[in-house]
Amino acid sequence: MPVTERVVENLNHALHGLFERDGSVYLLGEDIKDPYGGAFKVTRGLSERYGDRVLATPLSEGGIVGVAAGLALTGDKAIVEIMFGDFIALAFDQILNFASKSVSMYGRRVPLRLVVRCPTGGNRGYGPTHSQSPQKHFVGIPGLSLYELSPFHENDAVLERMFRSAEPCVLFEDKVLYTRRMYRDGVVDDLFRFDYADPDREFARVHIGDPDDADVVLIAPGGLVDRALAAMRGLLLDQEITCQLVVPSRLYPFDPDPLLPMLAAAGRVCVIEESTAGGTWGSEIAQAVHSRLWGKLAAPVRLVHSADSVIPSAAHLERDVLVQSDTIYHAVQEMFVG
Amino acid sequence: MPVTERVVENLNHALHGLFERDGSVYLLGEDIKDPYGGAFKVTRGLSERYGDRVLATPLSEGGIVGVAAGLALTGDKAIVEIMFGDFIALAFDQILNFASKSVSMYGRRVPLRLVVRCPTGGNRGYGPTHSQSPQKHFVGIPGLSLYELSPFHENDAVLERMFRSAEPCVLFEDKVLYTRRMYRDGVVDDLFRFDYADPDREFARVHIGDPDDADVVLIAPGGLVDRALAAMRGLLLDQEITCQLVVPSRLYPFDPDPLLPMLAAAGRVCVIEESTAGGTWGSEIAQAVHSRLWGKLAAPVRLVHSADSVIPSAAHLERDVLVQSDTIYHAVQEMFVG
Amino acid sequence: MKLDNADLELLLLIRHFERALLELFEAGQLNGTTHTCLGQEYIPVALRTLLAEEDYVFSNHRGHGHYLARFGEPHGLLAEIMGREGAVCHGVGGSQHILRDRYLSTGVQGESMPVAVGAALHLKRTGSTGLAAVFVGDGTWGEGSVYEALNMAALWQVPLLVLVENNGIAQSTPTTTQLAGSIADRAAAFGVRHHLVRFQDLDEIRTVLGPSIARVREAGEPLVVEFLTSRVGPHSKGDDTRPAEEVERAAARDWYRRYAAAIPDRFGACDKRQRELVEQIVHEVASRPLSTWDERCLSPNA
Amino acid sequence: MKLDNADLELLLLIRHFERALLELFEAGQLNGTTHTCLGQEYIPVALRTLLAEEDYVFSNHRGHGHYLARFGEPHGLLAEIMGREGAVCHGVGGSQHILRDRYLSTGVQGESMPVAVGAALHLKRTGSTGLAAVFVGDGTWGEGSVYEALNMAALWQVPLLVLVENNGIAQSTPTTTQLAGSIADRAAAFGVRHHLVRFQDLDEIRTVLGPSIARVREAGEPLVVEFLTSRVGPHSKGDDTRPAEEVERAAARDWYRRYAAAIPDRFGACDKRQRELVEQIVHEVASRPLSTWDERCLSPNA
Ligand SMILES: Cc1ncc(C[n+]2csc(CCOP(=O)(O)OP(=O)(O)O)c2C)c(N)n1
Ligand SMILES: Cc1ncc(C[n+]2csc(CCOP(=O)(O)OP(=O)(O)O)c2C)c(N)n1
Ligand SMILES: [Mg+2]
Ligand SMILES: [Mg+2]
Repeated sequence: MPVTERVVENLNHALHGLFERDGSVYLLGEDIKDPYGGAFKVTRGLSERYGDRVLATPLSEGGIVGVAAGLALTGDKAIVEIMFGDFIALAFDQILNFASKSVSMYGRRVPLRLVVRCPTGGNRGYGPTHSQSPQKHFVGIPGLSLYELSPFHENDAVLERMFRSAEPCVLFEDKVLYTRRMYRDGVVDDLFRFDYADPDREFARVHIGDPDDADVVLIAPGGLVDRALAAMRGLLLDQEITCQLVVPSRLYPFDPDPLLPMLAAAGRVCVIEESTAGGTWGSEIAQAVHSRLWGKLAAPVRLVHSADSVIPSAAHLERDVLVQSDTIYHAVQEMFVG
Repeated sequence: MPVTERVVENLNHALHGLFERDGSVYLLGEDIKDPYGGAFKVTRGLSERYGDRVLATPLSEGGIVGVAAGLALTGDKAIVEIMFGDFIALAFDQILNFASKSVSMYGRRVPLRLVVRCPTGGNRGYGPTHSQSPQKHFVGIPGLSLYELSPFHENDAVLERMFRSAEPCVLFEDKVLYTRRMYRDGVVDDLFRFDYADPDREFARVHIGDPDDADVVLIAPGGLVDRALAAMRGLLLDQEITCQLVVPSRLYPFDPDPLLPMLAAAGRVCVIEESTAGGTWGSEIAQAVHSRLWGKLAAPVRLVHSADSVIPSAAHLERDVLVQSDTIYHAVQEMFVG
Repeated sequence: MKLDNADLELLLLIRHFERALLELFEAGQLNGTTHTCLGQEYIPVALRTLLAEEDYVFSNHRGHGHYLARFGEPHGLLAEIMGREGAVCHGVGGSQHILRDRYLSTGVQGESMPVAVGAALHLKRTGSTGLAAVFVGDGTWGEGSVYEALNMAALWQVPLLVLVENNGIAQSTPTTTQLAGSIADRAAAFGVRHHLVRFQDLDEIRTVLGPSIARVREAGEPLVVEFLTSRVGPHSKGDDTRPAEEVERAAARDWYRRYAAAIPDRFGACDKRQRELVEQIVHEVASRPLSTWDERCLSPNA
Repeated sequence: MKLDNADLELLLLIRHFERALLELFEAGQLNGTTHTCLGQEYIPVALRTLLAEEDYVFSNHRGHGHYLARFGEPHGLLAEIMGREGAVCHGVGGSQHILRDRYLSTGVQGESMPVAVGAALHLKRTGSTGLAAVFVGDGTWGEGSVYEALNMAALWQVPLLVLVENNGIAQSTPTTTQLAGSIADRAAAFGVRHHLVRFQDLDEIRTVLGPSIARVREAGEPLVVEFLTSRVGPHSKGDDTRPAEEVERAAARDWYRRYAAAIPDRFGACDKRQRELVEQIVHEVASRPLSTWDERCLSPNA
């Protein structure tokens, strides 16, 4: 296997490409300028090349999203980096009550090309206010779409798609993914292969051998891919349970229709996410699947998520709270026992 | 039937009682002082009697919740009125990242007696930024409990319970409920009676005749009671469908266990809420019910909510977007056709 | 008294428009809420000649006067408030959520300040001489977003014009109990220029503000203009809990009374004309069919 | 040179504590992140004698010095950062989320300002002479919550003491590009008193601030104290992208160098003692078992 680029590089290149092609793109965020290049180095090199469209801002998460929405209102395209996804809470009003609403509350569609980038997730010891997965709080906002970074989805296409929609989008980026490598050419590793379940490449699908033959289908956003793969490997080798993994690029709205034949064939579905318990994205997916495949599933859709807890700083405590590959392993295993 | 007090009076009296009994209670909010008494008159008379503990604040929703959390940290009890629930978005960070987290992120339980009151809902022509039902965005925050005003639940007991939990709570108050009357003595109207499904009176239960004999169980928070009752009446008289209605006082966490026998007996469950579509509270309830009653339901849990849309100002447009009694009627009717 | 006819007509158009709304509410013919600008009409009228078509204008809950001064056209706004055909936002936005060309209002106080900074940034980067004007009340200075926006506007030197209608009250709360220090000092805190306008004379306002606003355009220097004004009517409808003396004190400052006394004949004729015009418009708009909206606004997620 | 021994010991305890953390990180023995207060240690040390036990102290991400100056006890803090038994918050909070008695820190900038106003309000209403002190950096003045809090503190005249550690930078962003105007003017905007402290001498600081802080307690008048200081180390670890000259300029202001030169013997002895003390503590704490936390923190919803 040739060594592919890291996910953070893929995203960085996509941003460079976008700035290069389109003079109306702006980027705003804290500490995003060179040489610092952002807390996670996603924006490296942009300010040097496109300085007048890359604005290092004060600490003002709400204000920055507002400014970006203002740019978008004038027809520009605006990207905001929220340094840690947890701080998007400070911009909740601007996202819910201004940007998303403006798309439709004036009685006609108003284009608003705004992407809020949000590094999320834990397992890095950053502690309770720097480790959350806030996706679930943004599900079901009319006019707002949610995407998640994935090692299967090329970021230039994802950015392109978000702007094409002409509505505000949040791109959640699991921090653990940045240093991972993109998957290319249908190969995941010695065991697993991947393709896409649909022509638009919305759903990446990881399988072993025949994609239509799995005991259970796992649905997980990009940040969970590593952990899901490790669990799948174990389940296959130790338990002879064949899993198929589906990774969507867009979390919301989520149209399960292209997946229904696979899900029905397997009869077992497990939705995995890092969010702590309660009102999760997974319960939204589960409801869609239950109502569409009523009578065709062998078991209720199983949700796997982190514990109902804040996320501790100490590694040994954090590990227990957050979804790990063994959490997934045991949850899937249980589906075949109960 | 004797005329009972209005819901707004019940809440106002509960607040008066609380201030009277407990010198450590504070109330903060915009325009809550007499003679204005708050945008919806819930706080009438409090500032005159307890002036030094009733603070009319500047327009600073985030700041007010922060101040209240500070009071709570010192051992006081603090209530915040957010003038329109939509503006709670401005306090999202304080609620998610400070108040709720402080309960557990210091490694031990820290008591934090804070209630954020939040008038919600539409059908009053206030328009897109003054009519929302933001409950769903707050589901699944560790350390935060969600309650909803109801004509079946005495507000002094509800306030008492929230403070007893020693953790932050949001009390959602559907604006249309304020002028309605409390139900007492087991009587709803000429047709319906009510009791409680559990000794703690967490779940009010409206039925006709035998509480254990219903074709379908509706679960709805307090704000939907009127609409649900109208639908139930029509379904009974026109369609001979017997509905039972369950109204929880606490929306989250939601423990469905006391309800399971009823739900299993009916075999059909419908969850109703005013929230617009996507990631709703109902999908959380549905997931709990599906996994506990797998194989025992005749149909998937049916969710009824408002359209996937902003909430228009004009009455005729607003009506179409929001859940009405006929929305409920048709949804339940469909459960018996499909 | 020097008073342009067009200005007088506009002033009285707004006045009668607002009065008509309160009457319609009282008659139960409107639902929802509304915030009239009674007593404050002269502010957008004075600014009318100082703002250009290329300017973005961000209005707030109390925006009918801002709208009418910009577009001079009441039918679409009234239809919006009444949910009738021809509504500028199809009845979806209603009184406080309006978008037309470069004019936008919304109902969450303070939210528009950073948005206006974004629009101003765009204008600056595209070499336009336009500016982004944003109307806020005194009470809105309680919101943190105002300061986040002022800071960025000052740091980036964008053409932001903050128009403060300081009417001494926020809903029911006197400014003295919700605003510490002063708006002048709050502008100064960010190195932003500030102008206090105590008078209501249109010419005087224009003369004083003209050069300052020109500098916003030319140098991209943000500016805060604070109008000391009076809310002659209720906050929204029937919710005026101010003591009678205070309401009377506000009314005593009303331009309407002063002009009626100063130029009785011209004023009386124009007043009558505009009152009748508004009556006609109400009549006409009320008879229109209900508005319909763009289907693509339902399920707006693309 | 006048320098109390207890002060010197505390200064050097903090210095070596912070250095040890950076070393532990480099050695891969710590995970997560940390923000050391290298260069700024003198601020909490100077304030030590001005703050009382009844005072609430709200700290921020750069809080180890604040903690050590208040409690003088490094074991619990180090155990917290290392996730070991005896951790003051059982390892859950880590470096930037600490609660002990009336001391609290958290990791979202600006969030604590209104919270501190709440604590100050409580003190005022209960007739205490305590105050609520809140540490914020210069960069944190970008957040709207700071202004919402200042406004309420000034309106209600509560004993709020804002301690600004203005080190000229926020993470990688120079203050000049993230803060328009000045902190002095921002306090003035709300009618709040402001003190600028340019010097690092502990006695001088105490002499100058003593009466001002007393007034916070006695009259319940909020106060902003701004320390012009220098961040001698990186923002967190290994992320210092400042030009070498600038880092050197910061280092030149370091009290550590100045004291070493001014009182070499006393300093050298104390320095060695504290370095060894910290080494011992690191050794001892590192050998403790891992921390455990209160079960009731899982599923915290009551
Ligand atoms: C964020 C937010 N909080 C509260 C409100 C409710 N509200 C609408 S207008 C108003 C008072 C505003 O006062 P001011 O800014 O002085 O404007 P004025 O009404 O006096 O013109 C309030 C509290 C709101 N719309 N938005
Ligand atoms: C709301 C919020 N935004 C961003 C951050 C990330 N962050 C942590 S410290 C910091 C810089 C703070 O600068 P300053 O207030 O000057 O304090 P200093 O680090 O210089 O002590 C940033 C951006 C944060 N913790 N909280
Ligand atoms: Mg006002
Ligand atoms: Mg700093």
